[in-house]
Amino acid sequence: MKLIVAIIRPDKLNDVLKSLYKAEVRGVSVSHVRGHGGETENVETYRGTTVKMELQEKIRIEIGVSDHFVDPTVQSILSAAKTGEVGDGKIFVIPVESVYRIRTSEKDTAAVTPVAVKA
Amino acid sequence: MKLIVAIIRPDKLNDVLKSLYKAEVRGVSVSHVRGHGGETENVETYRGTTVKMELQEKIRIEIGVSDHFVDPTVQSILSAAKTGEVGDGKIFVIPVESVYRIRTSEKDTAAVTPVAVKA
Amino acid sequence: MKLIVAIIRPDKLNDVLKSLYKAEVRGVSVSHVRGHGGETENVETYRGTTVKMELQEKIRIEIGVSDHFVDPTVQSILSAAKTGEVGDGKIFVIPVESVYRIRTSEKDTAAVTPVAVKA
Amino acid sequence: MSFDLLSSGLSILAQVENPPTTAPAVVPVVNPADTAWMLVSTALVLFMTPALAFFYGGLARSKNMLNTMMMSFIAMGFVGVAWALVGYSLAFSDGNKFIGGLSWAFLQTIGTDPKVGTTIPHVLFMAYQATFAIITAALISGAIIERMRFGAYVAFITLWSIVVYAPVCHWVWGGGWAGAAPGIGALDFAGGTVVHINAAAAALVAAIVVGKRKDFGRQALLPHNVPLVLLGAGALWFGWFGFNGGSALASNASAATAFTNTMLAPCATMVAWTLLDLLRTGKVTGVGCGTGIVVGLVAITPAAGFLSPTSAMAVGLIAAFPSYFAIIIRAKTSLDDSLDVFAAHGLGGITGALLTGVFADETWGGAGNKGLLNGNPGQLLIQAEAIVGTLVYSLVVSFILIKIIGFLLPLKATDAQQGVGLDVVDHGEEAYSNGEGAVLILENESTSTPAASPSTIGAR
Amino acid sequence: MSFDLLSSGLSILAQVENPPTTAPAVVPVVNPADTAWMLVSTALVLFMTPALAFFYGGLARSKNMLNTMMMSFIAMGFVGVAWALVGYSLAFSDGNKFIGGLSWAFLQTIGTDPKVGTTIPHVLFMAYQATFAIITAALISGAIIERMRFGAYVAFITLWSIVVYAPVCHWVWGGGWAGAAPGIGALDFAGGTVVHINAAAAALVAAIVVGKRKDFGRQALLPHNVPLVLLGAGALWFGWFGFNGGSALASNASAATAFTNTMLAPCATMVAWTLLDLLRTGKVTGVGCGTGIVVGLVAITPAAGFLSPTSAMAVGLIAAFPSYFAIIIRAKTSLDDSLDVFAAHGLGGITGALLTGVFADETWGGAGNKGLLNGNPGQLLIQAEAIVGTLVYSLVVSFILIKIIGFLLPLKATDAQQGVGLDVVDHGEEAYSNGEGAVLILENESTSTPAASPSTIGAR
Amino acid sequence: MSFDLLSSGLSILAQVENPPTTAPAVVPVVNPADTAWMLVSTALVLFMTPALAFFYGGLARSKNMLNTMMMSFIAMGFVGVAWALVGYSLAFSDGNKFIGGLSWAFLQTIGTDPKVGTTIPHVLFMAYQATFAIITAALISGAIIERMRFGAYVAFITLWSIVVYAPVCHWVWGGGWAGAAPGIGALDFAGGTVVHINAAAAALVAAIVVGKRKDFGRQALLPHNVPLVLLGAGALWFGWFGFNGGSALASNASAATAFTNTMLAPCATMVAWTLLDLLRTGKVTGVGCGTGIVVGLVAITPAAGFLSPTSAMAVGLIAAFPSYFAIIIRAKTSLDDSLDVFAAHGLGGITGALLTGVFADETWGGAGNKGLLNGNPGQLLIQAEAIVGTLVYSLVVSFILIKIIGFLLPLKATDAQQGVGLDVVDHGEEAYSNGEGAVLILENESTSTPAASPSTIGAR
Ligand SMILES: Nc1ncnc2c1ncn2[C@@H]1O[C@H](COP(=O)(O)OP(=O)(O)O)[C@@H](O)[C@H]1O
Ligand SMILES: Nc1ncnc2c1ncn2[C@@H]1O[C@H](COP(=O)(O)OP(=O)(O)O)[C@@H](O)[C@H]1O
Ligand SMILES: Nc1ncnc2c1ncn2[C@@H]1O[C@H](COP(=O)(O)OP(=O)(O)O)[C@@H](O)[C@H]1O
Repeated sequence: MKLIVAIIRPDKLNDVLKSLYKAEVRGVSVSHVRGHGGETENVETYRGTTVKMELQEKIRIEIGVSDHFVDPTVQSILSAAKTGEVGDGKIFVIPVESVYRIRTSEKDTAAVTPVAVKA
Repeated sequence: MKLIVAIIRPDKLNDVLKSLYKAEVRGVSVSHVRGHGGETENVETYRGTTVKMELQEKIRIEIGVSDHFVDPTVQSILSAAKTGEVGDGKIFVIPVESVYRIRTSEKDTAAVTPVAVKA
Repeated sequence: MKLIVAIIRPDKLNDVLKSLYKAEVRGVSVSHVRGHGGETENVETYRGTTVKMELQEKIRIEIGVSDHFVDPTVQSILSAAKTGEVGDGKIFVIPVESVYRIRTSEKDTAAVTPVAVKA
Repeated sequence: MSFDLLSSGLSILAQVENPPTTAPAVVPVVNPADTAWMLVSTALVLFMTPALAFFYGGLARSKNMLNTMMMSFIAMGFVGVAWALVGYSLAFSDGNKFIGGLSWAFLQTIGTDPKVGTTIPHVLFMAYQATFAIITAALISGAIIERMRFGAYVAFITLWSIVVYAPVCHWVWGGGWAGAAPGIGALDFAGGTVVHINAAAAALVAAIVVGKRKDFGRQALLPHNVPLVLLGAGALWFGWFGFNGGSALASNASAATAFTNTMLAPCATMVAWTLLDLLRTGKVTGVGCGTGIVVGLVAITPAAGFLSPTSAMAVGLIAAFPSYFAIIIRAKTSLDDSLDVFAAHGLGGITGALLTGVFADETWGGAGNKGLLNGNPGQLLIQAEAIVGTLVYSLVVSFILIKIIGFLLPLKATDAQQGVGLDVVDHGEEAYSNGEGAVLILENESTSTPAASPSTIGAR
Repeated sequence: MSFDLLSSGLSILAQVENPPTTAPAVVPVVNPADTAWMLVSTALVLFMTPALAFFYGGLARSKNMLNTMMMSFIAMGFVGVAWALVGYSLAFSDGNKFIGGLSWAFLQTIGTDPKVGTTIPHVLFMAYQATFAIITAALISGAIIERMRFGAYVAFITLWSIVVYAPVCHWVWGGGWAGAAPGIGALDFAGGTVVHINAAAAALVAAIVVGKRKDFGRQALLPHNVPLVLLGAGALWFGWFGFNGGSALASNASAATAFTNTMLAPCATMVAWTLLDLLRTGKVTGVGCGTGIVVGLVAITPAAGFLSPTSAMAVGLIAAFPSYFAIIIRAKTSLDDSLDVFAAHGLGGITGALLTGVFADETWGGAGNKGLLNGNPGQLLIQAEAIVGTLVYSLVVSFILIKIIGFLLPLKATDAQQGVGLDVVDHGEEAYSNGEGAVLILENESTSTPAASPSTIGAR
Repeated sequence: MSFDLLSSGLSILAQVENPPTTAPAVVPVVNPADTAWMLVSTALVLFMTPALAFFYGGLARSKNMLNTMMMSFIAMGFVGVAWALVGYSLAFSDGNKFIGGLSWAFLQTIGTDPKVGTTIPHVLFMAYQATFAIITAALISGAIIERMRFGAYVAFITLWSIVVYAPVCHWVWGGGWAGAAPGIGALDFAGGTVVHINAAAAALVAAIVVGKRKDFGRQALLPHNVPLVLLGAGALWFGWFGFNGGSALASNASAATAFTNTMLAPCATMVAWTLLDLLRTGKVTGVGCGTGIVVGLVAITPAAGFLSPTSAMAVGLIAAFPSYFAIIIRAKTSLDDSLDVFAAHGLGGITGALLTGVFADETWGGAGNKGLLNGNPGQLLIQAEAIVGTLVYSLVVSFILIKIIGFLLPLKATDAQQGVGLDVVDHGEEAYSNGEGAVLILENESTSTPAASPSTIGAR
């Protein structure tokens, strides 16, 4: 089991979600972050004060996957999130000891396999 | 040392906090995420545009615990956050190499033990 | 490769960023969390309802670093984020299996080394 | 306007309405200055409904923000149209002592000649009254936000404006029993009874029949945006100058009195509320400040043109107490009158209506309009009768109405729907969105995700 | 105001403007009541521009919020000044049938005596007209938000207000061909043609020439703050009472009629829109409610003082349909008229202008002003001519103007700039900020981060 | 209103106030049209205080949003009541050249007959003046937000309105030394000196005595919500039409002039400010646009009824410069006048007051009111005297007052309290909350968390 954490551009979120969907990755959690890397900074001016915004809007995606899914997931993020300009972001792959599905208390691999929905 | 990351329903946050409190877990950090799993999607309409909201509001809880606390913590989340409907969320248990308490620079187990407060 | 996750006071963010910059740490991602630890709670009153705010505003910083950078990074956070009052926060050091730079698909150490920017 | 038009200073024109001494010589003519003020007043009162949307919306949780706001806005559509079609006629055309007729239905025969007893075009008087009907209906929503289904709500307030508001309005201002006899009727300058007590009674009934929110009493339900609450309170105050000042139906001394009192009474309420807050919790709250303003405005409404500015400050000051403590006590009961419509508008209106019977002063309010302190203790009883009459009628008929609607339409959102929030459930929208994870659905596209069908949670 | 001043009820004074029967005896004098109403109306119409900023801004994405709002606000500066310097003279001073002269440029000779044909000070009339020029220019912005560069936009609307708005205004209200002959001219009470159709045509041209947003049609572009959209709609309605009610230029029966119709028409539109929403998607949307209000207001604008309140409700009801469906269809095309300026203001204005020719009624609108239903089918044709004339002129001249500006200034933000958002790119600010990661730059400090130079993305 | 009532065009009625030629025959009577306009103006000016709450609140950080807004709102309560009880009497009743008496304290003898020298009911005049006292006091808050304790602030502005505002108001408008002699007094149409310079001086003192914020100069303190700043600026402009237009105290040519100038001057300021922004930073900022509007409004305030619209545009244009550069320079000093009250209202007011002495024109402002450009260079000196007098008095007395309050109440929040934010510390609320982690406290419940006692941070 691994947890994949990706920092991407906000613009690219929908592309990444689509790409993940194609790679049959179903469970993701998404949040806002502001990041600093090698990007240039915006200069903003508020009345007399000039400021340099060191942090840029980014999106953080967190995906728990079983081991054989790591590579397809990483690849699909890499391909969908890339623009080639500085600021595209990073992906971290983190080891996970165990995963639980809260609804059923299932553990580990069973917990990350998607279930059919009865709408 | 482990880091427990749980994705739960926003409705359930207060119940989970209460349950964690009973389990004597004191330190938690909470943030907003939007998640996609097996849930059905909301359809929204803005003027001529119909959209499917693939992401649902969720809450992410992060708890650093010493090893023997892992199980009680997971159990108390599982019990408090469960509704039995699709969308209840996941818990990830992640290994941690070291923990520091910023206030005292204490390390590891000492860092996650709560301290009495002098109000 | 490690992922350093720090929870700090919002007031201290700019100091920490400056300190990280001095330690030559370039890549960071920052987000909002609300935390509960040993701090006292605020009591708030809305019309007839009195509530205790158990969660305080905090900032979560996430930094992917190569192994020899772990210590300087932790130290620079510890020094910049400390006030000595309850509520200063925690630092977690988490093992990372691999890191990718999305822009170039570079992997691991190459991925966390900053690149020069051509403005 | 007053129960007794003679008193509002329009002595010459009011004679037209005064049966014994019909004045044959007075040719009714539109007065431009009065018209200018009433045009403005009408705009101001209409603006109170968006203002209420903010006041209420800011107090709701963000997932119910739009729903709460729409409950006010939709009143402008449905109640506005219902008023033009039948409500106005039922309230103001000739009829019996309890209800008007249908001779003015669909605005027949209503033109630009002055409405009898006024110096402004009849259409403008009708429009001015429409804004009252709209805001009164919208007030009710505060009691049932975050769980009443939108369809049932719209049906309820639209019908309510016809079967409850129009008759009560007729009793008092349209020639009915409560305001018929000049000098001996109840005093209600701008609608303490017709508007506030009436709406509050309906709100109480609705809160009880619909029932409480799933989280009520279990979780802290905090206002999601207090600045919008203050925006709403400020804009309500602004609009209320049209509500009370315009009720003189002319640009005259009575309007100036009502206006000044509408300014000073809430000032005094705010001071009292603030000090109560400070004594009780050590802090002066913003929500309390906004609430205090509204309570002061409600309390001065029936009294506005009948008393001196100093008395108005006394009314504002006194009115803080019942509402302040009622709000605290209510929160500890199981009555989920979510935004305290009864405590603010009901108790505020009752306090104001009674104090009108205490402080009314002929010097300010015109001949015959005097209260306890000016040697007319009987007025207090008359005021109480009007209050009780309105309360009873509104409670009973509102109850019957909402029960009937409950048979036809779902009244209350399920717990799951409340969990999602009524913005998505009833409106298919989010108040605040950044478009993340929103996927465009093109017409002839097969859905591309595991969810085979659109959400059933949000379905009607 | 109307194409035909005689009709607006100012019979005595209007004679001054009527060439054949010049009334020698009438000494023009300022009427205080009319002045009071026009002072208020002018303030109300100016307030519509900030209101529009909210309506439009709430519909944008948060990274373009300030830019969208500034597009409205800046019109108050640049168009306001341009109007005072030359626009007003070109529109209202004596000239030929197509454009006025420069005798009133720089406000020469304009004083506090009544403007000929009115009872209000000339300066006030000029100020009232200025607010129309400002809001008309600002309306255009809805079509090109989130990608048009600010500099080009400001140049465009400022020049547009002189070369398109002023002449069209002259045709209709300033003595030009479209409104010259009383009784046989087109009816446009408050600017359905001059303001709404005119602005919508320019908006269409701008949307096409500037081109669509990079994400248009690929991503869901959701409103970031619907409560602000409703705030804007409510405030626009409030201001519109000055727009339509004030167009009577006096505090009289015509103003009362226009006012009442301005209240009832959007009520009916809201009901119709709501029911359409309900039938189509099962939900009543907040954005739809706000849009419906605006469409109803647009549609009643040309008609406001010419028909009965019942007809006004009919106009409001009917006007919902074309705009409602046009918005749905437009979203499926590749035309990125981002906030549907053409569907709302263009179609709403056309519907209203045509229906004015159907419902106009002498009883309400004054002698000679009657439409199809009152036995004057020819009026419909006259209305159509005015619509087509305005459309053609505005389309052609707006096109030439924006093309010229496109040679001199960048019209459109690059994809990268659109990605960052125009708030940062064009204004160097964020609408909502918490200051995190913002580092003060002191004057003589060497930059302390790897980025050697300030962002080039945001550079002009 | 003007220093010299004769000049404002009320020639007949003003004679009543003119000692040498008392006009025995004029029976004072309420004029309905003037009353209508003054009712509206009073509502508009009261609305400026909520508007200011948004303007200031949007510029603050979110953790101090409510506190900043409450500093404006609370003025409506405390200053409003203080004004009715004693302030009005001290300002306007007969007294000596420096202060009025107490004969009108508690509003004794103030009724609905016209105030001498006007045609509006005396109560309405009092209410109109109350709105000036309120907004003037609220303006001060901009200098000390985010650190002054709320209790001390309320005490300060309430007492300040009595010991500073009321006397200065008396000097100028109440029969005191500065406005006593017609034709030779200083010209201040709507309060450039009394309101803006006066408040700015107090703000400067408060900023210095209270001291700077803990983060000032170390961190970037960014506006948390610029759209609300623009909302505030738009609403202030709207309200300012009542402030300046209403200062004619009648619906006449003078009101129309003041109104038109209040529209055109900020247009010009906005253009100038925008171009300055563009030249300096390459971008046109939203905060700058809002600030420019306010500066233009401040500058035209003393001049509004005394000069031509073209001159008004010149005043607006010129006034941009001192304020623009003062704001930039101030930010580099250690003076934490947080929202630049002195740069905007002080310098704007001084520029406007001086330029009134340059541009005043008898054609527009009435006989005797002329400035440098119309051959009366001496007026400039008179203007300067009034400015200096007000500045000195306000600086000195404000200083003494705040020092006294500093002995009795904590003036400044501690660094820890500033870190938490004054919303929680002083009001026990958050402006924006989603209720997460909020636990209901029921009355007789023992606290269930490690924190044994309620927060001491927030304690008084
Ligand atoms: N070492 C890191 N740890 C955490 N987040 C990082 C790290 N490096 C980059 N990021 C995130 O990725 C974003 C883009 O990084 P940047 O270094 O500018 O891009 P690139 O990888 O193209 O050089 C940053 O804004 C930040 O949010
Ligand atoms: N593999 C995953 N990685 C990260 N987050 C996930 C993952 N699976 C689910 N989640 C989170 O949990 C939420 C609920 O998941 P879902 O699969 O719908 O529920 P269930 O576990 O009941 O089937 C999602 O909205 C998402 O936020
Ligand atoms: N075990 C933990 N897991 C996750 N977050 C924690 C943990 N302990 C503390 N935190 C975070 O750190 C913040 C400060 O912690 P607290 O225990 O009050 O401070 P201290 O370390 O000074 O005793 C909390 O508000 C919370 O956000």
